[in-house]
Amino acid sequence: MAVVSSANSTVMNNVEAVRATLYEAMKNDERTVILGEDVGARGNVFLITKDFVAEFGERRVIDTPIAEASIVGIAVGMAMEGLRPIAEIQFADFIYPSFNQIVGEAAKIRYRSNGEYTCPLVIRTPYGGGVRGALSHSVSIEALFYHVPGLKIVAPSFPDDVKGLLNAAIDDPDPVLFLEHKKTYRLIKGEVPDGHYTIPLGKANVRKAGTRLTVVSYGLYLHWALEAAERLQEEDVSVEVIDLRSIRPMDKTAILNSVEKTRKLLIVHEDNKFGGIGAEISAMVAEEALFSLDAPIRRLCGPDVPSMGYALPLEEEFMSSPAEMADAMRAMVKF
Amino acid sequence: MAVVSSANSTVMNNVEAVRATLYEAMKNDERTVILGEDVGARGNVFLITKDFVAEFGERRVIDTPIAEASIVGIAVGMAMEGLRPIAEIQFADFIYPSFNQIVGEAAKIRYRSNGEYTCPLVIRTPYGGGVRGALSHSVSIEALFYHVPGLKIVAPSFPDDVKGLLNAAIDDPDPVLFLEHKKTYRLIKGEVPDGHYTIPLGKANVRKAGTRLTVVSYGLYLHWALEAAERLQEEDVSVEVIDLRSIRPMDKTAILNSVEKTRKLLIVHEDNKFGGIGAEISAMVAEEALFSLDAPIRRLCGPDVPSMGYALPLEEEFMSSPAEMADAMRAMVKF
Amino acid sequence: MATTDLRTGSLERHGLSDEQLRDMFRNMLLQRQLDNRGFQLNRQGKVPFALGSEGHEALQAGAAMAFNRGRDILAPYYRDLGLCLGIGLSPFEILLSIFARAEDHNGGRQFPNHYSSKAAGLMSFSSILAAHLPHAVGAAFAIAYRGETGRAVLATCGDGTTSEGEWHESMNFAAVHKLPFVMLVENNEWAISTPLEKQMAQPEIWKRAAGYGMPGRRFNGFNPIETYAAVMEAMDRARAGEGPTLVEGTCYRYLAHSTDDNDLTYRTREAVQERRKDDPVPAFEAVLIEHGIVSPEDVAAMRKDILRETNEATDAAEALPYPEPTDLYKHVYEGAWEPWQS
Amino acid sequence: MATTDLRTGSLERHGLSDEQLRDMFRNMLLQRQLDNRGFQLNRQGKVPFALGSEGHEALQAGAAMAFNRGRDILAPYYRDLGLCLGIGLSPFEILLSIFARAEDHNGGRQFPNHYSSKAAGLMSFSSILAAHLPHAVGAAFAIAYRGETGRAVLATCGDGTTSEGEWHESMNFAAVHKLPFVMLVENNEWAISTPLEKQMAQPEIWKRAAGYGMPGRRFNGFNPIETYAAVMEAMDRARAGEGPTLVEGTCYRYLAHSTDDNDLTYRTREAVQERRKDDPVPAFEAVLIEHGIVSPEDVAAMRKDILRETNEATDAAEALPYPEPTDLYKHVYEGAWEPWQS
Ligand SMILES: Cc1ncc(C[n+]2csc(CCOP(=O)(O)OP(=O)(O)O)c2C)c(N)n1
Ligand SMILES: Cc1ncc(C[n+]2csc(CCOP(=O)(O)OP(=O)(O)O)c2C)c(N)n1
Ligand SMILES: [Mg+2]
Ligand SMILES: [Mg+2]
Repeated sequence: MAVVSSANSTVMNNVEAVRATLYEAMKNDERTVILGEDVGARGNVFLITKDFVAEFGERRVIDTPIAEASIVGIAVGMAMEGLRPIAEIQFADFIYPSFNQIVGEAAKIRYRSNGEYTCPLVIRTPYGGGVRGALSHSVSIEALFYHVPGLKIVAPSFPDDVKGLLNAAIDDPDPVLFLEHKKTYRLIKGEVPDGHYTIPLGKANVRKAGTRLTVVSYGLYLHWALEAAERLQEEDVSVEVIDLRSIRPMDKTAILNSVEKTRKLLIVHEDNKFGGIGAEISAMVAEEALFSLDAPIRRLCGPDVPSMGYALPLEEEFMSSPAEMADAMRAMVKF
Repeated sequence: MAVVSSANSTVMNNVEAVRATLYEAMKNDERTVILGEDVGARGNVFLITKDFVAEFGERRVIDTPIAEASIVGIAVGMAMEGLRPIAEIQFADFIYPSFNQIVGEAAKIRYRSNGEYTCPLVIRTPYGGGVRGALSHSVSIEALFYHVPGLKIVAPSFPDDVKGLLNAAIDDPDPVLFLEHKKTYRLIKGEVPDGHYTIPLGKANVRKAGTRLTVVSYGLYLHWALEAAERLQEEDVSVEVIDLRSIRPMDKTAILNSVEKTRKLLIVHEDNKFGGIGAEISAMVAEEALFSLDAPIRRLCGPDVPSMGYALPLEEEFMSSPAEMADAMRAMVKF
Repeated sequence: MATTDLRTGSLERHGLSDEQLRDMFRNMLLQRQLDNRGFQLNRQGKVPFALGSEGHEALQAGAAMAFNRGRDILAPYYRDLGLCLGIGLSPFEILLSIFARAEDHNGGRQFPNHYSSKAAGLMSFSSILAAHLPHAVGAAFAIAYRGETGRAVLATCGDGTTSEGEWHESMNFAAVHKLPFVMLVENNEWAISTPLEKQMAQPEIWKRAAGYGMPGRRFNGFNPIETYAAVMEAMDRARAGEGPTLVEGTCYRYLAHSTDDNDLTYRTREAVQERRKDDPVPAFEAVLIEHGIVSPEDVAAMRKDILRETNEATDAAEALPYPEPTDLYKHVYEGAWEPWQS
Repeated sequence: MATTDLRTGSLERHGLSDEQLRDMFRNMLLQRQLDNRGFQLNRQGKVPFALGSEGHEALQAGAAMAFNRGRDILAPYYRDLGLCLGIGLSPFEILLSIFARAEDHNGGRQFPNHYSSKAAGLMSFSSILAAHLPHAVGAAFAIAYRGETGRAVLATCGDGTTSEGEWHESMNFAAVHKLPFVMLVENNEWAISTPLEKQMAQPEIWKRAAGYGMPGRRFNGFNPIETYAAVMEAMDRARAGEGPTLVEGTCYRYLAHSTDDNDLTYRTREAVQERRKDDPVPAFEAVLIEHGIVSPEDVAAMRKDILRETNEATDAAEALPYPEPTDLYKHVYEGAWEPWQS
């Protein structure tokens, strides 16, 4: 999938992959600006833009006031007038005040002006739990936005995808919400091809091929699902694991192809179940491949509570685990 | 279902039912206040609170500044401190700026304070299309909120349900988003029992019993679905039509019971398809009643575009019709 | 600053030529005619919605004169018919919007009055109040970022819209970055049915400027020349890289909010009539005649010409087709990928 | 207003008794001790997060003294340890929050420092900046609505938080309705790494008050007595039904934003050291000693007592259990219906 312009690659974690990609974008295109809270001298709270301000200056790396509606809204205006802004929301939990600008404005600018104006904007934000982030630094937000036509949503899990998809998001002529699972920031390392490449938005990736069950996931849980699938492999049970990567557009074809083959589908995500991404995946399959199914479609998701808690048991109870996922896979295979 | 305290009833349209219910709530409980844009002298843009300010005074019927985040946020504070606010968002399209207060705050107050604080708040708003409302006065918003634990969402279609569910929402100790389809405001009339009664949140209603297909809908489309089902009845095809009424909590039992009987499910809603309410309904059934199905689950929904348009063809193309619904029903029954 | 007094007829031109004065006046007449046309078409059942700007004519004609076509950017709101005419939109474009024809800049997707034109430097906006103000600030940032001096962004909104959080955030960011941005508030004392005193405790909006660290001033928006002078001064500051200004023009909304509103539910006919005494259109006409800038015959000719132009634009626009039903599916994203196609 | 000058040692009491002065000072010492304890526990690996208020002690001790327990309502933010202690929270309650124990008011759900106590009149708040301000205004409305004079709502936030739209909307609504509401801004010159000049062009936040039509004033937040006087005056206005006030206390954030922050990435140790010269804790101690309100021995005893109290609270809280895993499912809604149960 990846178009590699150099044979070499470098091992990076997800933070480094975001950072390296942003750095290249700033180097390559004068129209690129980064704006958000503490992205300047502090270099972002995860050090993603560390030293950027020294190199690119305060005009291009903008420490904004604490005002999310206008962080996005001003980026929209920049994009409408020819810049290529990359806006950051410090934690996904703080994206709510900018909902109007994302859903009511950015996603509709091309549409409402009949194509006269466009909004090539990337909004990056760290999301997800398992980091003792308590009630307000743990949330998954993808399902609050995936219903919105005009918006694209990406949630990569591996460093090579981070780079290829972030490049694609930056190049994209429409607004893209780029979700980075913060627990994977330093945890997940991998080879990242050198040089510029993009991975098309809307394409899933079969990270592990298999025959008995299709598992669709993304984010931190994708890694856990892969771990669980490896365990089942050791038990000689072959499970296919699809890394969704893009949430909107969603790669229906990849999912349907896999389900036609395995005849069973398990969807795994950290976000709450009711109305989550899994609902659409399941509905899509129930609509187009119902009679290919040998078992009910199952969703293993976060419980339907407002948030995990700060106290360890409240976080652990919320989060699933590779073991729980392996059990769910075994049950489905046995069905 | 309705607990009727008087044998009498009155014919009303949906606007009148909202108005009468709000009026009673204001009469019966001094803690009730209504706040929103133009709810005072103007009596709301649909005249729902006409003459209220004369009777109840400006302290209880509050013309707010144009500032939706604080309309909801101030109502949250009122609710935390013992009042029973009913906040209005003039059109559902303008609820976006208050997303933070609804999703980040209202829905989490009980949870985050471990039950110490509560937020008994009703947010009413007119939604939906077919009224030449163009890009910014036509939107359906239920799917942007139904993923949120801590929030309840109601979308009644008939005047008797409007009253019973609005009473229940007002009595409810938690925040309720109360959605009124504006095209049904004057179009839909019906008997409304006199006196105070409530209809429990979370209970669907079989508006037409049938055997060959289950149709689940709500809002304007529920009426069209009923019309379509009547046409099929004339063709001697018996279709069951469920009025969802509450979106969260959702009446899983009613849907599953019906599907077990009819073995086919069609979901019909005006809102966009991808990630809409139909996704969860379908996924729920695919998870719990897959082998009861004799046909793929179908969703007949709004197209995945940002909005209908002002120009008539752009509105008509977006909206479905009883005829299209009847066709979909016939196709499912034949399957 | 010496000012034209529309009551006494004194005239301070602020450098405006006879031709510019006539242009402003013509704009005002044209606004009224086009407003009228929208309401007429609505009464005839030809269009479902109309919204007029009566009372804002002078303010908008004056402000438009301070706009440099081909350089400046305008981020207006729905009551800015005259401003949009003044920066170059044609009556035909207005009628396309009223009739929601396929050729309309928005392809008939938005309500009328939601003008948009990239060619004219007119930024697309939605009905969501104040949401366009961060866009205007972002555009001002882009201008400054590219070092394009001599350009500025003129953003407008009503008095009621200043209550929105996004108004505040926009003002603050523009001030921090000293952007080429002018915030013009058209204070017509009403937000639909909500009078100013329920919108804010302190009714002089321009006084908020000090809190943000930018200059603020108020002017009589019934006077197009005073308006021009105030807005021009602010635009010139912005164009020179000296930062943003808040300007507040006082005016009045003579009509109901729109065809969906009945203003007699919240104000009396008499109260409105009282304010009609200050109606800027006849007042400015009188001043121009008194100073020999137009003759009564000129005015009559202008009116005739405007009516003809409006009629022609109406006929031309009406004759054009609606968008196709399938146009609904266009421009969701660039290019071929669209989810409902799969 | 005559003011205590912490440099020269002059003392204007503003009616505060010796006991009240000692209480304020004790609060300041206790704040520091509890701050310290949080960081200690973090370094020991016992808790994953701590956030301190050093530099805010005087401001918060003074403001708390203007709060009427059992009547007023406090809507604070996460840096308000001293304010929350001052209105009645115990060190044990603070430690419950630090340890996220089941008995914590939030049941261990929120980060530490997100205090909540209905009994103390302390409104629950989240980490989302400014989101609590409309709640405070709504509570003030409820008070006024019920005609409860003699009660007011004290809301606080940092300098950076004044940039949020919800700050603006809250100020405006409070002013329109003349609510019993006091907005206390704790201006410590930083918002994590963002200095004041990037947050706003005009650094005197109190000056925004005029734009909203309410009084505003600024005071030296390193001086607890001046703080008390300013906040008390505002609270008394509010309690008397005379409407809201914006008060801004200047102070400084001596520590990094939290244990997750390293402030040496954006400011120098020397710059902070320079500001330590004004540290309100030793300064107030010196004044109190000079005026014979406490002796050095008293202070030593206080410190000892506070350490003992803190140790006891630490041990008591640490010994208590975490919430149960299944507590995750409680209090989503009232009563039995919860979707995951079906
Ligand atoms: C966010 C939002 N809230 C509410 C509305 C509904 N609305 C449309 S116009 C209007 C009044 C605006 O008043 P003002 O800003 O003073 O402008 P004017 O109409 O007086 O020119 C309102 C409340 C809206 N369009 N957007
Ligand atoms: C809506 C929102 N945006 C961003 C953050 C992240 N954040 C937490 S504290 C903080 C700085 C706040 O600064 P200030 O208001 O001055 O308070 P201080 O910490 O200085 O006391 C930021 C940006 C947040 N919690 N909420
Ligand atoms: Mg107005
Ligand atoms: Mg600060």
